[in-house]
Amino acid sequence: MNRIRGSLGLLLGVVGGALLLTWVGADGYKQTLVTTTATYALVALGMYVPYLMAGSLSMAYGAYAGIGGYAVGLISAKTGLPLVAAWIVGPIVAAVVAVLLGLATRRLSGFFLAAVTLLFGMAFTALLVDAESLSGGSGGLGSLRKLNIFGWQPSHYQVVVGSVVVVCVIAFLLDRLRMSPWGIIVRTMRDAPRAVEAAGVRVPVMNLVALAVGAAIAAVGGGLFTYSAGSVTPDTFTLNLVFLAIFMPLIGGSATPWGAVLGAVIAVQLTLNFPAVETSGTLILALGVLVILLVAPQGVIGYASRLVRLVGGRRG
Amino acid sequence: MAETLLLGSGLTKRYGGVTALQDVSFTLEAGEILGLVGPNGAGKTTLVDLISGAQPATEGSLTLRGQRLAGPAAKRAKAGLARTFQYPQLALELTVAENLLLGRIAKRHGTIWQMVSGAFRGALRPATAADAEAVRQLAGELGIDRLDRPAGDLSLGEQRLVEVGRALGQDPLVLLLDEPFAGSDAAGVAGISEVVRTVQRRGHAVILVDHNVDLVAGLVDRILLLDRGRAVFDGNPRECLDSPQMQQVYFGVTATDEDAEDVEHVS
Amino acid sequence: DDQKPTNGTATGAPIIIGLDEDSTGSGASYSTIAGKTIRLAVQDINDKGGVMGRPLKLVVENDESDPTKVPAVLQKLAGQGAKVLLLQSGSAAILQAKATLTQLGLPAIAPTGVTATLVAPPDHELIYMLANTTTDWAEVYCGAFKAANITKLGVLTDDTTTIAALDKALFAAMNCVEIVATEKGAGNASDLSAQVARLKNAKPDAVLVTSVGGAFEVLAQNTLGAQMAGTKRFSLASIGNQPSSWKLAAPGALEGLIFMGSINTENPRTQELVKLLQAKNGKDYDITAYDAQAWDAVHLLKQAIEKAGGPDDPKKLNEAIQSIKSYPATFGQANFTLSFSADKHLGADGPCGLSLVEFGKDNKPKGPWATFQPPCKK
Amino acid sequence: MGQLQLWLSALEMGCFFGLLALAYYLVLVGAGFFNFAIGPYAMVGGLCTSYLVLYEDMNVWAAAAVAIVAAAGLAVVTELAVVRPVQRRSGGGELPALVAVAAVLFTIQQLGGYLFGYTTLPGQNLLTFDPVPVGDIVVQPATVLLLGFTVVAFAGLAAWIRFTRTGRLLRAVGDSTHAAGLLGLPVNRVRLIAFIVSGLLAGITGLLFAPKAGVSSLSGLSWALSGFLAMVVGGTGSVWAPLVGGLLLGAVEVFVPYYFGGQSHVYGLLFVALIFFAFKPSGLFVRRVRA
Amino acid sequence: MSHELRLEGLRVRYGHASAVTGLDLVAPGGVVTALVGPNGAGKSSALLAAYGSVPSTGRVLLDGEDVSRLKPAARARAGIAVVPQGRQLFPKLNVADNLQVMAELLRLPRSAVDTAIDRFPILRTRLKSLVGVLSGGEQQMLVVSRALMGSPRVLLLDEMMTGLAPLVVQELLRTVTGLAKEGVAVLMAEPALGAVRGGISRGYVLVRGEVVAQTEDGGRALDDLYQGKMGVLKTAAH
Ligand SMILES: Nc1ncnc2c1ncn2[C@@H]1O[C@H](COP(=O)(O)OP(=O)(O)OP(=O)(O)O)[C@@H](O)[C@H]1O
Ligand SMILES: Nc1ncnc2c1ncn2[C@@H]1O[C@H](COP(=O)(O)OP(=O)(O)OP(=O)(O)O)[C@@H](O)[C@H]1O
Ligand SMILES: CC(C)C[C@H](N)C(=O)O
Ligand SMILES: [Mg+2]
Ligand SMILES: [Mg+2]
Repeated sequence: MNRIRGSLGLLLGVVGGALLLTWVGADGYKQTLVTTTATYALVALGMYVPYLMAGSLSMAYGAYAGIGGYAVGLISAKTGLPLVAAWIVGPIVAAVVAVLLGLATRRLSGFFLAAVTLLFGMAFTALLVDAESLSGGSGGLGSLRKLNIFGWQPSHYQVVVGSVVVVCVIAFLLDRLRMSPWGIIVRTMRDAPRAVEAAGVRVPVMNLVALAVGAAIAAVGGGLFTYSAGSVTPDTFTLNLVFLAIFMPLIGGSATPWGAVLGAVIAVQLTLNFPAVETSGTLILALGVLVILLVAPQGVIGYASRLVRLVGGRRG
Repeated sequence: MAETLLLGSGLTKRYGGVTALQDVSFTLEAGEILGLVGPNGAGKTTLVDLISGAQPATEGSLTLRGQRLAGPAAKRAKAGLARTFQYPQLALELTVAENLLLGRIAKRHGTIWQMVSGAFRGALRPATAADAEAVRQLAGELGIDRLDRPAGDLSLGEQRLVEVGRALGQDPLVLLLDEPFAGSDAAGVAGISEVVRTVQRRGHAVILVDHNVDLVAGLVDRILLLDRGRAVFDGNPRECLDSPQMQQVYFGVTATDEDAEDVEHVS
Repeated sequence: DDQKPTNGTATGAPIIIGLDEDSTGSGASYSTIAGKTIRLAVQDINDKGGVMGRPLKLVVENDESDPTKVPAVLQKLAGQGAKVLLLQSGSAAILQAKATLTQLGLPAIAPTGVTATLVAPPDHELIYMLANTTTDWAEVYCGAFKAANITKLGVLTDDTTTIAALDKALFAAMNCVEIVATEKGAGNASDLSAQVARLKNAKPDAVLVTSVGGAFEVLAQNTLGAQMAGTKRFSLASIGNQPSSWKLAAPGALEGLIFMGSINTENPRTQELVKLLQAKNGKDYDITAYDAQAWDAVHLLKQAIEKAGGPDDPKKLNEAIQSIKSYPATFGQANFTLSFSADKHLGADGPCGLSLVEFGKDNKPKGPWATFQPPCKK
Repeated sequence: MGQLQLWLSALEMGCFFGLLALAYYLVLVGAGFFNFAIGPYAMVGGLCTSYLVLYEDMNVWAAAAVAIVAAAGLAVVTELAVVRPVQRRSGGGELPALVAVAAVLFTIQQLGGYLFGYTTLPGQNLLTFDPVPVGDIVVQPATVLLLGFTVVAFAGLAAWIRFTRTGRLLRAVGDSTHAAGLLGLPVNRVRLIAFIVSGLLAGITGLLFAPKAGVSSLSGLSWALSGFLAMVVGGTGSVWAPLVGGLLLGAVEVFVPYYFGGQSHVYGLLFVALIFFAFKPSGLFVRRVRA
Repeated sequence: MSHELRLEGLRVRYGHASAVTGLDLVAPGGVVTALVGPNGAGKSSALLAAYGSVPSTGRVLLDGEDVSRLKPAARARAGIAVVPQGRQLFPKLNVADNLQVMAELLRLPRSAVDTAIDRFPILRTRLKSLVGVLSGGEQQMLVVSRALMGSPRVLLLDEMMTGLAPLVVQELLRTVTGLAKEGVAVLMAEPALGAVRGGISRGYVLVRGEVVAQTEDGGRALDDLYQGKMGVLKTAAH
């Protein structure tokens, strides 16, 4: 249909991003909403690969985002490297940690995996507090240097634009990855692991790769948040974020990574920008999730595309 | 003489107290089609599982082209084995085309390096025309249409056909088919038979499990008859059909026949 | 929100104060105590003519103690015109707020904060706390331990990040005792018998519980009371500030426990506040340091705004806060004051804001501990 | 005191975890579904009782009855208004329903806070009698009650699941909802029963455990996670699996900190879990079938 | 007495896709009626609709009485029994419990389970085994004995012989024809007649959800008809 696979998603994503950026303008609050959305989206996109494609639910994604965040903090505070290096080092370290944890849990699947990775996430927070000489302890790391990319110092607004671009690029690439041979293998692992194994792909190893790819993406998000918020603490990325990341793809629509992005937009609107959030952003989000799942079980994107099909009058 | 492709010796599988397979040995030569026949519960699927690596053997060993065949299923698949399952194992949410493609693309992702680089390659260049063409051809051979529908929308017989296609897509040295004809219509039977012959023409081999003995006998070069976990006959299909073992354990023409007659009157 | 303060007798354009309050998250159980009194203080000021004739107006947002929401919440408050902020949330959230304050350039007070990290670098230029911090506490505890002949201390602590920070500062300054055991339990633990058994094995002269309070604190005291009945017990301030948690204690479990109180009923300003609070919240209302600190935070802002000649220049406002000296506090002893400067972001002037209070049989604070009280320098 | 006290604590925690895990198990067996809202049901059982007793001056038994009914009611609502329609609308996929239940978890917690306040309330004792001396320690009435209830609940529900018609139906429906529906087994009714019983069980468990360390609206999530861990450790192969899993988890939670101290309640738990699952990747009790 | 199953204007749709489009069919007692058709023709859909476990429109008449409104459980109790395609068993229940569940649905006494087990001697030896560990054929035997519990008036057999060894097939075929002779209405769906051809008296050819041919002249005639139709379709398609 479309010559470049996934270009429809990209087109809509870019249009959406551009509209968002116009809406934001110079308003600091709205800019922060965008960076928070981008962070959430990246963590959800990271989880998308193992969780919605491969069907393994790892709850350690708070830790991976944390690694990305601490990479920014540490490179700023302890090294002379340009800060952008954090977005290379962080994702790599996160991927390595994901592989190590994945090796330790390689025989686990489903909720068994969820349980152990949950404990890992908690232990990681404790470790950040304990490893004071490295992590700054409970106070975390702050006073970050400014980004300097070959002499160009992006303004705050440019960082906001950049984060939208990064999200769109990653969502676009993941969308293509989903449809690619690699994606087919990973998605088959979810329902028919025996078939994948019988076809010649080691399911546990492929799972590790999926977890690592996801961890790297989540780390990009962690780094982004840390940079725009200006600091990172052991409690910055916790179970809360993991639950959000579990919600988001289903709100948006789990059939495509863009659903995770749309889900992040909706989650941020509901928890932060809803007129009644003083009562409880969590409550509003939870109710929002329930309503969406009841009304649009395929998420907002699924609902929209059904509407489009209905209006288009095409019948299956 | 044709080369010996697969060699199994002393294969045994026990589950707690149940012995599903007891000291079974066999050879499979290049270009050969071996029929695996036997009553229900004889251990046919178990043997397929042991060969393909879906289950570890309790005892016994396998060699493929003289190399020891062991380890997880994926490793054996890389060595050239492909199989279908008695009950189809498809990703029901993926399309028929994607399910078919799996067999073809899996071998490109066999090593860790390929899995990692595959992720990057996949993001940059998700589809190739060659893959699409191969799938279309495979589907054409088997008479599978509706390639864009989720596999879950297919009837069971159609699903089984897709599974055979997926296994063939692996271009295996040894293709293991576990009851591929069960529930197939005439077109499906023809398609699957053609698959079997294709593999043979490539000089590769097939192990075919099925209860449709007429079909099996017409296709295979040799039959291995299993009964209660043991190999009780191994030889030419015609001879097998006429053998007393076959008559006894499989068609039950002896004393048991009378019993069966009785059953009819009672019920 | 029926609690929303009205303009009272003040007229003119309202001066907007942003309140970041955790009203539904993990910090809600204590945040909301202070939050209520902040509203009361604002109302009181407005009723008395406001600040420079203008009413104070609170804008409130809820961060649910989730650090990832903090930047947006603070930006939102700023966007609603807040000129200065009150941070009344979990300390993880307040820690995360520091960098955003720097970005916004707005000064802020964390009324009930006690962790020194909150006002330590980085990004500490715009944030202030009122109460004595852990360094002062260390001094007071040391005096107490000396007076009670305690040389070996066992510590029971929760595993929250807040307390980790607090412990660090507290124990670094407390070299008057030997700490023979430090046991940690999960912040949401339901059982601490293992930790207490280890403490008992270490045979300390006394046990100090450091926790954010709530269920953990009471569980610790219950377990200690049952398993180490003879050992003297000390605690931080939280247990005194959370009257609702006293009911959680087993009968008599708190008896003899000594905590770092900040409320001294001889302080005339405290008496005033008690009257107001009881008028508002009912006769049985137990005043806590949280109430007093919330009250003072609003009044400090009032002073600062007046000193700065208006709320609109954040730099001036920050300098005005730093110029406040000897503000008579509503907590602590009668002569206890708060002062600030460029490098003093902790208001408390000396340990007079503190007093060691002992619990009685009825699981309620009985009064000052007879054995030792912090010396009150004039 | 000494070891005896620790064993008692381990037993008490173990029973609590085990009961929560049993509530999970019931829904898992009867509906093939992980109901994370178990923790919040238990929280409502405890918190609602305390609230009614403390602020509405209700008799403790009446309050307990109301709370337990409320917990069971929430379970019914979860099934009827959330899980069932979401599963139906999403074509039986398990993920949407799971996510929906996670949303239910947060909703109940937040509503709990709204209705009953955000502070921790003391648990209420259903019975007051003198603590029972055992060796050199005393066992509190609340503990006695919890242990007794554990025995009764497990024995009763084990017999129910194993031997009764409904129990067999429960196992069948959870095993293959598809086959059950196809044959015409009363799938909806059976699932509802599973939810109700697990709601009742969770509610009672919450209120019996609350005296130990109080209960707050946020207890729901941590209890949900504890019960989940116990369930996963035990595995799904037997009705007793949740109890064994719970007791094991209780022992780990008490003895790991006792022997290793420090942060071992976090690191130790992870470490023990990694070792345990390396050997038992599907928990202690498994029913293995061919794919 | 002789029973009868009659389907009138039966339609089954999955979403927008039609699987059965207006099926009219009679399965009288006394003989075995076959429903043949290629894979995906809609045989399973038709049988499941007759049992009530997929939504359908049209009428299902059991001995002249309209049962279309009844739920599957009620139809089962009214005497409609089904061998569904594809192992619709409870893998983590043992053999005895799998049968017991059905016995309870049909409100049969415990002895019914015993009778059902004795139909296949293998099953008795595996009474306490989890069904999920049985071989494919052993599972199919269980599905069949479950369907034959009680005294059904109508048997809906969807590829009943799948995975069964010839010996078992012949024996089962005798059983089924025997039941038919006693008046049970038997409707047997198969994609290819093969081994069961001999037991069939009459039948319908179903293609794409529609009956394209029918015969009363026995299995062989039906097979010829079926193959003829498929041949026609094939040439038409090319
Ligand atoms: N995990 C297991 N536990 C116990 N028994 C088992 C297990 N797996 C297989 N069996 C038994 O081993 C025997 C052989 O099974 P297998 O599936 O190999 O038979 P088969 O020849 O394929 O039969 P069919 O023709 O019915 O498919 C059967 O009796 C089966 O019940
Ligand atoms: N759950 C479903 N969702 C969508 N389409 C379905 C579904 N089940 C069956 N179909 C479609 O309905 C048609 C009829 O399917 P059905 O299973 O009734 O065929 P069948 O004649 O029994 O085939 P087989 O011989 O392969 O069992 C097929 O085209 C199939 O693809
Ligand atoms: C019963 C077993 C023979 C079925 C096996 N899981 C398969 O699909 O091949
Ligand atoms: Mg088999
Ligand atoms: Mg069918």
